[in-house]
Amino acid sequence: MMQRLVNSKGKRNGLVGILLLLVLPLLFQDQAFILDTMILMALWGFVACSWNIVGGYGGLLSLGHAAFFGIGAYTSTILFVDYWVSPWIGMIVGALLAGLFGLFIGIVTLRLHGPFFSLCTIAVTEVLMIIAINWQEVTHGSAGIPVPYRPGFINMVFDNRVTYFYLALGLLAIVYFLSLWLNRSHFGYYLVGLRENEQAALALGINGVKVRLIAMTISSALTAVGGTFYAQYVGIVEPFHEFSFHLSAQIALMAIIGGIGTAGGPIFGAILITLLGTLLRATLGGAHGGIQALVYGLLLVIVVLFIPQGIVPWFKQVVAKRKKGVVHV
Amino acid sequence: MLHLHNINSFYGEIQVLREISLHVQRGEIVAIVGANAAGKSTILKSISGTVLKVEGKIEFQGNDLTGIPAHQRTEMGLIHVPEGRRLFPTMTVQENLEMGAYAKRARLDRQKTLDQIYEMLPRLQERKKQQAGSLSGGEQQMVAIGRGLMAKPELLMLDEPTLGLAPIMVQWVFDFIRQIRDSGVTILIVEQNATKALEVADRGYVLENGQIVLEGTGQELLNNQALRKAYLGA
Amino acid sequence: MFSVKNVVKRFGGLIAVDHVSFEIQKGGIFGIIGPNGAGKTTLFNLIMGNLALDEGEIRFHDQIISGKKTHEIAALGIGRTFQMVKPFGGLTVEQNVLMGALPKHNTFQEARKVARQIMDLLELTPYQDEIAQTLPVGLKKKLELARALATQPQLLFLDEVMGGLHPREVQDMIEVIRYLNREQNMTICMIEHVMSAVMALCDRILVLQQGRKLAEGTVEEVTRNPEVIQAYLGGEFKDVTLA
Amino acid sequence: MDIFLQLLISGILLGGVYVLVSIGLTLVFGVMKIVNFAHGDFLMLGMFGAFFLYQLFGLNPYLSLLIVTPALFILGLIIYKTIVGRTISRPHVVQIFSFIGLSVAFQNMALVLFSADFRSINHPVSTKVIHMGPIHISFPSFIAFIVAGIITILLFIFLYYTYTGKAIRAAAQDRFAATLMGVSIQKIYALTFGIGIGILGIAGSLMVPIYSVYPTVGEQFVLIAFVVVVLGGLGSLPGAVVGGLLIGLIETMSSYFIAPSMKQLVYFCVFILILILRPNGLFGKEGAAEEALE
Amino acid sequence: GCSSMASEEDTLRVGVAFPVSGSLAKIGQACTNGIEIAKDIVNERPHAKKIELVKVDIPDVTSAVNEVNRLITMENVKTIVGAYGSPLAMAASEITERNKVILWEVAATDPRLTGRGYRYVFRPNPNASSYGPASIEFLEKVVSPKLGKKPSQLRIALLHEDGDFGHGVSKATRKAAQKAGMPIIGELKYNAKTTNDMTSIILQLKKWNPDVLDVVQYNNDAQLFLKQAKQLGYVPKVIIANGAGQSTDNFGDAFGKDADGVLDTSSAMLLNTHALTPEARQINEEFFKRFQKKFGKKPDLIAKVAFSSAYILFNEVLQKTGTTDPEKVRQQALSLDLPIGSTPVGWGIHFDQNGQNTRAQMTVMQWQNGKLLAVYPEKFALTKPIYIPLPKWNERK
Ligand SMILES: Nc1ncnc2c1ncn2[C@@H]1O[C@H](COP(=O)(O)OP(=O)(O)OP(=O)(O)O)[C@@H](O)[C@H]1O
Ligand SMILES: Nc1ncnc2c1ncn2[C@@H]1O[C@H](COP(=O)(O)OP(=O)(O)OP(=O)(O)O)[C@@H](O)[C@H]1O
Ligand SMILES: CC(C)C[C@H](N)C(=O)O
Ligand SMILES: [Mg+2]
Ligand SMILES: [Mg+2]
Repeated sequence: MMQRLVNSKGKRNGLVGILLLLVLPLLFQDQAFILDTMILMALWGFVACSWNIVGGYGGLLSLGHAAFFGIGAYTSTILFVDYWVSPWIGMIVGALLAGLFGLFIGIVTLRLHGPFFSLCTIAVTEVLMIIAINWQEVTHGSAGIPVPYRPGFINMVFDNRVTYFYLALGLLAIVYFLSLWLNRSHFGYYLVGLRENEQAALALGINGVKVRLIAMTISSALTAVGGTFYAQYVGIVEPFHEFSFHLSAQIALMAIIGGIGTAGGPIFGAILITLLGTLLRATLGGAHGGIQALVYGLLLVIVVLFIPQGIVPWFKQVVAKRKKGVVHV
Repeated sequence: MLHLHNINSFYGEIQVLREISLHVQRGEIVAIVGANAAGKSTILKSISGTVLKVEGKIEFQGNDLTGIPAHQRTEMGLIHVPEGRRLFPTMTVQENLEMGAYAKRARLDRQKTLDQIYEMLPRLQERKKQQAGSLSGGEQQMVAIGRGLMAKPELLMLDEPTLGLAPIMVQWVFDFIRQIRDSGVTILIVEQNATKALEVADRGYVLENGQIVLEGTGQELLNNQALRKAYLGA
Repeated sequence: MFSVKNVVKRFGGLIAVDHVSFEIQKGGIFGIIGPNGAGKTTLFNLIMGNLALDEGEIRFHDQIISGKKTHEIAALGIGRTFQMVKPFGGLTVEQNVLMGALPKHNTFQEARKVARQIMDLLELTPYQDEIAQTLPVGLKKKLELARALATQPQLLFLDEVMGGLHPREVQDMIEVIRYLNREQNMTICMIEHVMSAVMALCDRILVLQQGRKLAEGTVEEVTRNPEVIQAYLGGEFKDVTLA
Repeated sequence: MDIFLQLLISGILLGGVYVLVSIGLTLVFGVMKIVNFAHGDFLMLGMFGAFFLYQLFGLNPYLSLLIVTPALFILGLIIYKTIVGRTISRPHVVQIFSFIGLSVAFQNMALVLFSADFRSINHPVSTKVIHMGPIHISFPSFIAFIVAGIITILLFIFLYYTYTGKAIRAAAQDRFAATLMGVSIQKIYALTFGIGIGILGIAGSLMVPIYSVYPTVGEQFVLIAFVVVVLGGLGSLPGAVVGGLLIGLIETMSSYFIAPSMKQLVYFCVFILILILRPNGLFGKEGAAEEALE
Repeated sequence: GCSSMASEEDTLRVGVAFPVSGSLAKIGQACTNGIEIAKDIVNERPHAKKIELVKVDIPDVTSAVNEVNRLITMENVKTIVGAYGSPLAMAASEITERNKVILWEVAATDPRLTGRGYRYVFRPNPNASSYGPASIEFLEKVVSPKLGKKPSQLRIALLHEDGDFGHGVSKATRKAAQKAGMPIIGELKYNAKTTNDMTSIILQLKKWNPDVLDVVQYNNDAQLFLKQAKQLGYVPKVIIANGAGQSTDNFGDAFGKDADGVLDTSSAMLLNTHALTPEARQINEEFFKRFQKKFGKKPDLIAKVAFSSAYILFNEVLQKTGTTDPEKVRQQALSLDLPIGSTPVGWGIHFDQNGQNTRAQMTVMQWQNGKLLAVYPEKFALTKPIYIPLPKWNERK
């Protein structure tokens, strides 16, 4: 994994990109499907960037971010449906809860690395799923909770898709600039240092525990915000999706395909994966069930085989026409 | 027995060796010395076939090695004892030695060779059941060389065999290298401990930035003023 | 300035460090030698808090540091290098050194300045954009030292930094260490098998064998000690020193 | 008391199934340091193989393993050559996702070819029982358990007492050094992957009398296999055995004494607890995780 | 879009949204197949307005939202048949409602779907709370006399998977049992996707020793349960299932005669067609014939239910309105008043203001000789229930 300093070019690219994206939806005002796809791209981009803080910069391959996503989705929805608390507040409460939970998981998994860490995060997510299914008084059990359709800013329910898009875009911008900051901040460097060699980083006086826990907390809290948005957007939360391994894997996959540990990578990954999924479903979904997903799976393998370092680093390489030979013997 | 003709070696697109030509005669001890990052290890890796891209021709006992994968070169008696010992840490000393005789040419005689090695290195016999990873650095080096010998090498290539060893062990290693040569094995050695290496070597090459800048008998090189200044710090 | 008292470390049945005590004076260069497996590296790991000690006590400036976390000890101004080098493999040489400088500096600018100086000192500047894991052993060792220096420690522990350097480079390194000691007032403790370096630099030497202290004294005292010669230096010791 | 005994036996037998599913996974991990997230889907293919051999040719599933096992072994070799072998020196994360892609592809291939039906063989052996006093021992589970034991022992003998086995272990510990010994890493890895997948052919054949087969059946077992393998210590054969039996027991016991819907909660909590205490699993050696990240 | 107005005159474009991949694919595929047949039957009639199906795959909630949006905005579809899987249906209904598009639900059973006063959601099918009362009624009217026990002496244990369906059904069952004065002596739930062994469940049931075991199970778990029950020599006097796992052909295939005696409350599979209106009877026959021909296998219950409900939409609604315009479709649907027996599954059709069919008739069926035959209510029964009480495993021939 290569950690390149992103210069102000990253910031400029980001700003230009966001400006472009600001006008784009105006072209598709009444194309709900296109807007919808764009919203999903922005949302997944946001979540993948949030994951990237721990999984990319921190090198801790979490396969349990659905847990935080689910906490966010559930918290705001429960507060909204059962207590009439605005999802805006619910979003913050969810983020706080998920942050705390992330902190807790961080403490629990402090000594775990590699697959041990990954598996532990999966296990934690499964535990939450079981709780969400069985703690019916609070979570409404396996049936999930529909979010009532009452459009209004306070309810974070909008009758037009464009608003959702701008909201998702705003979130995405925040996490993108946070990632840019990581590239040039002490904290970001420490995180990467711990990823590359924990013992060496400690010997330099870097407080590994603190850095790791802060990263877990931030990443979890942000992911939860994505969860709230998602719940408000699709209109239902349910345990089998919100706390699923599939969701966790999808989040990580987007970041990896895009190029982990880079600021823009996860966004490109989210765009690619969303586009791929949507297009395949749109073109092949009507045919015999499964063809579409079969092609999706094969494409995934092919992408991984041919662009293993992720799209963004690969693109940089191709552009720069310069390869650093890293040989693993 | 070994001839390198104009070898260029690359890691990815970075060229590390440039136009290297050298040869080793049967029965010789040849030393390669040079600065850090000069490419000494890369020469050995090129010969054993473990560098990704090598241009030029390497001949071993009259065979062109181009296109022959690393594991088959071992089969030809071309044995590389790598930098840093690289033992199989959770296998026992004996298992490590046995792995040395994995190549078919050595496999049949494995018991006999093993006995010989235990005779030469009684310390290993004492510890044959111990996990290799738990040995001290010096003992590990013994296993590494022993493992190389198990393959019945025609040519034994040693990469920095004294790195990190106590002075007393350094002495032992050089003595042992002579002993091996006397038993009929040709030796190509890469060493930072240039003085020592050139003392035992029949001939030597000096490497700088991936190119050979000097060659001669061990004694010639030791007496070479430029070399003394550049490398021996005298 | 720094003292180790009756330190013990066991690994299962093996006593890797067995009631070792010594002191390092401010401004000195302290050497630790001993056969392979004597417990030298383990001792460093105990000092830096990488391993928990079983008995004993370690002090730095009259403060007990045993029991503290590694990063806390480092923050007190103690640096170290690893024998088995541990570069930040995916980062460039410059980023590696910068990482060492960051904890002590509030801005990247300052940290980068320090990193540059150190890379110049160790002649690493030509390699500054290389990815660390592709460096050969020798350069990795230098990088290891550069990164430790970037933390600007008062007390620096070096674990075999001369290994893998050829004689001329050893001499350069000796100069560097001398410079650090004299000009930068750094107190140094070094594990080394390259006796020429030990003899040129150290004012006091500790000899370990099988976890125990075998001898301690000046270079003269130690190299004349028959037990040390027998266990460590070997008969042809004179030759070795030439290297 | 009878109930407890029955639970104990059933738990151990269930554990046997888990062991069967897990050994290949731990072998592949231990040697190649890769985490095969498509493991469950190879199992699915094995089960379908045995199912169709029975359905179409009336072949007894215990005989069909003679066909399914080599078939999966060969499939393993092919997948190794085309995909896995190419990602072997890539970072950990990259490998995981090539496997996840493979998993999606396999599941949906099965869906397209075999439809989403849930199929069971209707053969007397599937409900056969051995009576031991008041205890009922499911015959197919018993066979699965015995075979799991045999495979583990054979694999152990293979790894520790044959030259090829030793070469596999050597390659596991130091790929570069093994090459220098004359070991062809690609061959050894292909063989290991083939064996790891081939064992699923045995597992699939033995499980077809017990479980129904459908395209996503792998998901039902793969997570458990991971839990078992990580719990035992990645790459450890004895670990997989102990881990499998442990999870089987915890599952039946907690299902009875706490609640069936809570059993997963219990074993995941036990799993997390064990990892907190032993970050490398029960039999894991230190640094196993770091190795995996190479 | 406005180009559709002209073409809508000659073809009626209907969206079909089901999960045809992923873990819900079994039922999603069955539904899609059933709907195909309904389309074929209607389209082949002379003078019929042609129905065109636009099929999409919605394996999860995200794709449900996305694809339904596509159907509406890109494909200009105004009426959608879907969606199975309650969360999918709930999410899809959000989108259809906002866009004033019809969602004609032919599989999902969550009562909340038609409980929110949405204008454009119609469910010709029963909801989850219809199963329980029907099962209890059967126990009361048929089982309890056969066992020679008063209803208040019938000891019932509930066993269900812990998903939405299992939960919803057993909640209603519990309520109905209480009303009928039948004691529920215990309830066990488990996760269908992660349960690989039923020993502990069976031992628990053995201990409770209920007269009636009321189950809600999916496929693999239903099969595992019965297998292990046999191995452990467990059999209650009555096993009554509620749709899903015991309703699929796979269950019969897996067990053959071992399935005999298992009861299943659901919409009717094989029933006495004399209880149907002549038209329904003819459609019923045509369905079986065409399905076998088109897909090369027998339909299962779920395919038949989806067929029946889609047929109502195509034939009774769209052919009458001549357009898929949601307002007109809604008016026509609300005006339907078909008596019990007018659909191939035996239901009548009459929607309440929430779009829930109030005449979704339940039947109790029983596996007999590898077939799922209606045994109750008598009007629909093809045969008499057998094996009450169920014989011990070793007493079967
Ligand atoms: N795996 C690799 N990938 C990329 N570059 C490499 C790799 N290994 C070595 N290099 C580069 O090749 C050059 C020569 O390395 P080599 O290991 O041959 O040096 P050496 O002379 O053996 O040095 P040392 O004495 O330090 O061992 C170095 O510049 C190094 O950066
Ligand atoms: N983590 C550990 N677990 C078990 N044994 C260990 C561990 N670390 C070191 N040892 C053992 O402790 C002893 C001392 O090792 P140490 O690395 O300190 O030696 P050293 O003096 O640095 O040797 P060298 O000069 O070869 O580097 C050795 O026998 C070693 O095998
Ligand atoms: C068609 C029904 C029997 C199935 C039910 N709709 C379910 O959710 O499983
Ligand atoms: Mg070298
Ligand atoms: Mg050491």
